[in-house]
Amino acid sequence: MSSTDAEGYIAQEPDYLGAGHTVRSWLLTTDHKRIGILYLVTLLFFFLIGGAAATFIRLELATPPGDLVTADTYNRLFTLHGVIMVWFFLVPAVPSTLGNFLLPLAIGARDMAFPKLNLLSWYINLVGGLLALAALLLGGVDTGWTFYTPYSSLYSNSYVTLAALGVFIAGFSTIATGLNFIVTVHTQRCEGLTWMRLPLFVWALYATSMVIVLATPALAVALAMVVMERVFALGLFDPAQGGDPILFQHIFWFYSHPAVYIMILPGFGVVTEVLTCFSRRKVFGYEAMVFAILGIALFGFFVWGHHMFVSGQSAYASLIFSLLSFLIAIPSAIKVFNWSATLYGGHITFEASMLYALGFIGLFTLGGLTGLFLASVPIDVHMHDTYFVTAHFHYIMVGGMVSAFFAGLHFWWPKITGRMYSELWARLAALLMFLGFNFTFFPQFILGYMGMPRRYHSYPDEFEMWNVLSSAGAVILAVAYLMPFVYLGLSVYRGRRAGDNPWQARGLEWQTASPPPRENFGPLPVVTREPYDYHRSDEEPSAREGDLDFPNRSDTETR
Amino acid sequence: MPEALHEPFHDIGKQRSAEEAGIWIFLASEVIFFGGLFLGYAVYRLRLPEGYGAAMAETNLTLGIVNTALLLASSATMAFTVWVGREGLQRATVTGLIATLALGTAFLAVKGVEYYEDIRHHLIPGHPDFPVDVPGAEMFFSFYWAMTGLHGLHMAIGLGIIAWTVHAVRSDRIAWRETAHLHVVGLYWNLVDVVWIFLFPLLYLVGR
Amino acid sequence: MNWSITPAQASTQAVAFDQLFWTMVGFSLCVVTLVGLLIFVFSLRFRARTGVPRKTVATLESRRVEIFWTAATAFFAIFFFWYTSTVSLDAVEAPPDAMEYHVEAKQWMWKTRHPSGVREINAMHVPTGRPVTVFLNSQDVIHSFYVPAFRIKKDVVPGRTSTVWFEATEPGTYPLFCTEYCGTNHAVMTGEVTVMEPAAYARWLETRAEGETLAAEGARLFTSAGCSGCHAEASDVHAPPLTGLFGRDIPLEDGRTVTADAAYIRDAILLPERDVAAGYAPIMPNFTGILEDGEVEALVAYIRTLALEGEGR
Amino acid sequence: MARRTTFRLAGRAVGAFVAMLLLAACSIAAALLLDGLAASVVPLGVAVITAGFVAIAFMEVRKMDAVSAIFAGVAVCFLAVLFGLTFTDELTRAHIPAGFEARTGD
Repeated sequence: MSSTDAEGYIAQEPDYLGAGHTVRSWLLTTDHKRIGILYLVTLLFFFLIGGAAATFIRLELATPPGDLVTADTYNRLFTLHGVIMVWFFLVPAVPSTLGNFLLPLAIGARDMAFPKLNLLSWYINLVGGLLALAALLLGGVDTGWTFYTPYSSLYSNSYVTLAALGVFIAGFSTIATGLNFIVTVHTQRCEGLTWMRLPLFVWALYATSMVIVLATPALAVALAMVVMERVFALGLFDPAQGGDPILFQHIFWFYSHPAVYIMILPGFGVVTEVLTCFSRRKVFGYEAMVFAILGIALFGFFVWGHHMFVSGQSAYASLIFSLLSFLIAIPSAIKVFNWSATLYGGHITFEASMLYALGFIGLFTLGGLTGLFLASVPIDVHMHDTYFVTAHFHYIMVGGMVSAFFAGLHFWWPKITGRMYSELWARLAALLMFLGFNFTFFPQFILGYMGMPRRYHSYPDEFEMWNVLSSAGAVILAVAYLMPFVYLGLSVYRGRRAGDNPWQARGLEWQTASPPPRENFGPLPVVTREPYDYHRSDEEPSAREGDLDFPNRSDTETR
Repeated sequence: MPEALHEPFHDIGKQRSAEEAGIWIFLASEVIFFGGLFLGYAVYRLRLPEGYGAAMAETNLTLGIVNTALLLASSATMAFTVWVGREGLQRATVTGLIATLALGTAFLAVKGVEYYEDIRHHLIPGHPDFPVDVPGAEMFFSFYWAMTGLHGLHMAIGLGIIAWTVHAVRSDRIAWRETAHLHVVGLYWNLVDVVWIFLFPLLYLVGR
Repeated sequence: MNWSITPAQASTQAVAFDQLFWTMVGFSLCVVTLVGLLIFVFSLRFRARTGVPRKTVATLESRRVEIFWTAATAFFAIFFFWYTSTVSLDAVEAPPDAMEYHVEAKQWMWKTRHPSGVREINAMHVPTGRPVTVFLNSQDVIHSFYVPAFRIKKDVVPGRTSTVWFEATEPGTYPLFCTEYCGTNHAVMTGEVTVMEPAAYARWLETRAEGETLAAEGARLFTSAGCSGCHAEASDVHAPPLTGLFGRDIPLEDGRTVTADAAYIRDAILLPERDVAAGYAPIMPNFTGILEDGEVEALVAYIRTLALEGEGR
Repeated sequence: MARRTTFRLAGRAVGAFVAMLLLAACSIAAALLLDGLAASVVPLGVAVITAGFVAIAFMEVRKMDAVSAIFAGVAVCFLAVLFGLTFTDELTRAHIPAGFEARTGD
């Protein structure tokens, strides 16, 4: 425990890592920073499992016949890949790790509003993950991550119930985290931190939480209905009893389309922080960025039907969903253009996290544009459920989101561990990831246009060439993903001390020690200036060295 | 007495409103959760009106009315608990909680009796002796079981929390006077009640 | 090794599709180039080491820039919605003279039936130059009927009939895929669609053993399933006569009136207690579980021909 | 003093309970006595009123702060979106029963 003296300064406090070394001190912690680390460990574990499944999938598809694994095994592999990656990696990736660690720091708070709930949500996530893993160890699930009825409810002989329960439970973990974030942002902002002074990372987490809280229950109820159909033989979607499998798709996508924004919105926030810091520039069009984030979060709820253009949904409904899907391109485009414009007139340096962020913009642009193809009804009719769709959402989820995750991880690594990693290796990994990613997934656009359906264990010979390329790219990508594990891992033991603010960034989280003390701040900061004040509004942006005499964003009066 | 103020708050009023905001956000997500079930019910009702009507005749209206009365009463006792809790009246609070607990348990007991009768009448979708031979009747009962089942699950969770709260208030294990604990439990319980207020006409009345 | 990047283009829809598709590819290339250039040029010019003078962007100026690209994006979004949806609106309804094919999907095969009654498995022969409507039914889970060369796809959802139509233009053999994941052998639930010139198609039909038409199969079932015991003209049992029934309005016992369309007749076979015709006792047995889906379909087709004969057509 | 407060609050709760019982009675009576559309609409309308009553009298929505109000409101709006767009599909869809051809082809 820390002791606070009369002036509010915390005397000689160990940082949060040194606040206790027992396993118990970690497993029963209510410190948001430690919970962030707990999440990081579990998420990386799931990322490795999901990645291993992806490797097997690409190996199998390197040749046209199904020769490496059986069809049943293949179906279980891609389901495993989807379920683990979506619900146990992508959805919680940035919010639960970086968000948990940084949100209170970025708003000048001592902790989340509900620290115990925060810890509880990690345990709930763990229980959900273990159930899903149990389903995998017992023999796997073969429904695909979408759990479409009636296959999942009446025909599949795999462990659907267990896996669905795992996802159901993990859903409550994300709801708890989202709820915690919202209340924290509302009640814990430090003095002077008005809404329009919030960093965009915080805005992004706030919007994400909103989507999490209001969309996840739809998934919960859809899965609960599938489980009830399987276990109690209630024919909720059973055509023999008059049930409609398309209704399941409506409820499922009411969650799962907003879920795409749950995954990508935090990435937007991370990239904004990184871009402004390394271009030493105020973010271009702060208000527009805020409204774009909120607009995407809101509109994300109105477009789910574009997943159902060929399902037998009515043509009128399809047109409405198509229009709404085209409209959501507007806020997304605003973000891309504003990021590009942020570079204008800056003092740009190319640290590893900046490379990841720039890569993110490129890949997200491509992913977003191909989204327009799928928003259009006649084009989607040909592209639906082909590799075009696979490529499209991997550009958003992997090219976009995972790049952003790595950008954030590298950006805040010195803050989290207090150590610097090898910049050279990090830049190399960033470049390799960008190349490997495009190598893997660009050929899949072509495969999709040629008509190769997804979830195929074997395929006709005419698709061979592009599949071979894609599999070759996957090898590069796998190496690129493993590299950070090595150099980041080594940095914890060997890295040089980072100092409080190695990037001379302006966020509040950089105004405390690295790693931060248990209480985050000595006296709580008081914000007197706009966010991203890398230069005064009437001043030219200045290079990094010149920043040092720049007045601090907050003064250090005692509250 | 336990400490009312928890990290990271410095102000009990702010902490209380944070707790209330938290439960309201959770209730908002519950609205969407039950909304999915209501959507399914509505879509099929529109498609299979005869089946729904014929099947509804098989539900036990008397027990439905009894349960509605029980749950409305429990909602009132819960609200009473919150009010007296705010005044700091320990005995009245415990009494209110126990009354809510008793009424809620009675609801589940009546529901159990109703389930027993339903099963005896083979009102189970897909059962070979399902008594109503109109398309859609089984779908109605699928939703009957799913909706009352999930509602019952929410009740059971609520009763568990209330039972713990009785103990905690009586032994002063929590700072129930200062924190929003009772209000939070009350809001959850009232939402469960609101869900039933819609379930009752949909499962027992409309189109009977 | 095959380096091609385009699928065969073998239907009228494929032509329209490719025009749309490549327009959007062109537009996307422009946007990617624009964003790429912005990032590349700014990164190069404003990298820390250069001595170029920095300047901040005035608020008014940046507002103008933002409004410009918001408006531009909005314009393109609406434009592409209009441009693509006019095509999809045109394609909703099949032409009325389309040939009727029936396709039954089950784990993991396609059973197709020609208008003439010829049946095939995992194969389908169609003539060029004539619109074809495919009626799709599933016996188990959701499948999806996908012919890349035609750029058409439709989910086959159990419990309802889906339709999709195309007009083939280029003779050749094209793959047919199932694109909705349907279980273990999803990847091998494939087939071939063979497009032939009308003359060649006619010759091909002749070489096939004369398949039973749907109505002929229905006529056979009418006897073998026992329907004729009550519904034949000469029967002693008091049951509604079926000649001329199809398409008429039938008064029901409870006072309502229904049209004897396909759905009604199907229900009358599978759920006879539901809508009993006025003046008849509810004695019709329930055929649920006795007749398969395809058989009910055949019976309804037969009853329809009875009506057409009754009108002297 | 405490006793008086208790009785006053108990009286308020009982009053509210009686009001809700009356509403429930109305909806039962409407469902059993009315015919056609009214037999469906009236009980559901009464349910909405009762739910509103619980929200105001017990859940004290009028004292709710802005965050809670926003989220409760947004949840109801999104529920409306879920229903609205799903029914847009449901009501404009061409329902062709399973296993059959729709039009005459000869």
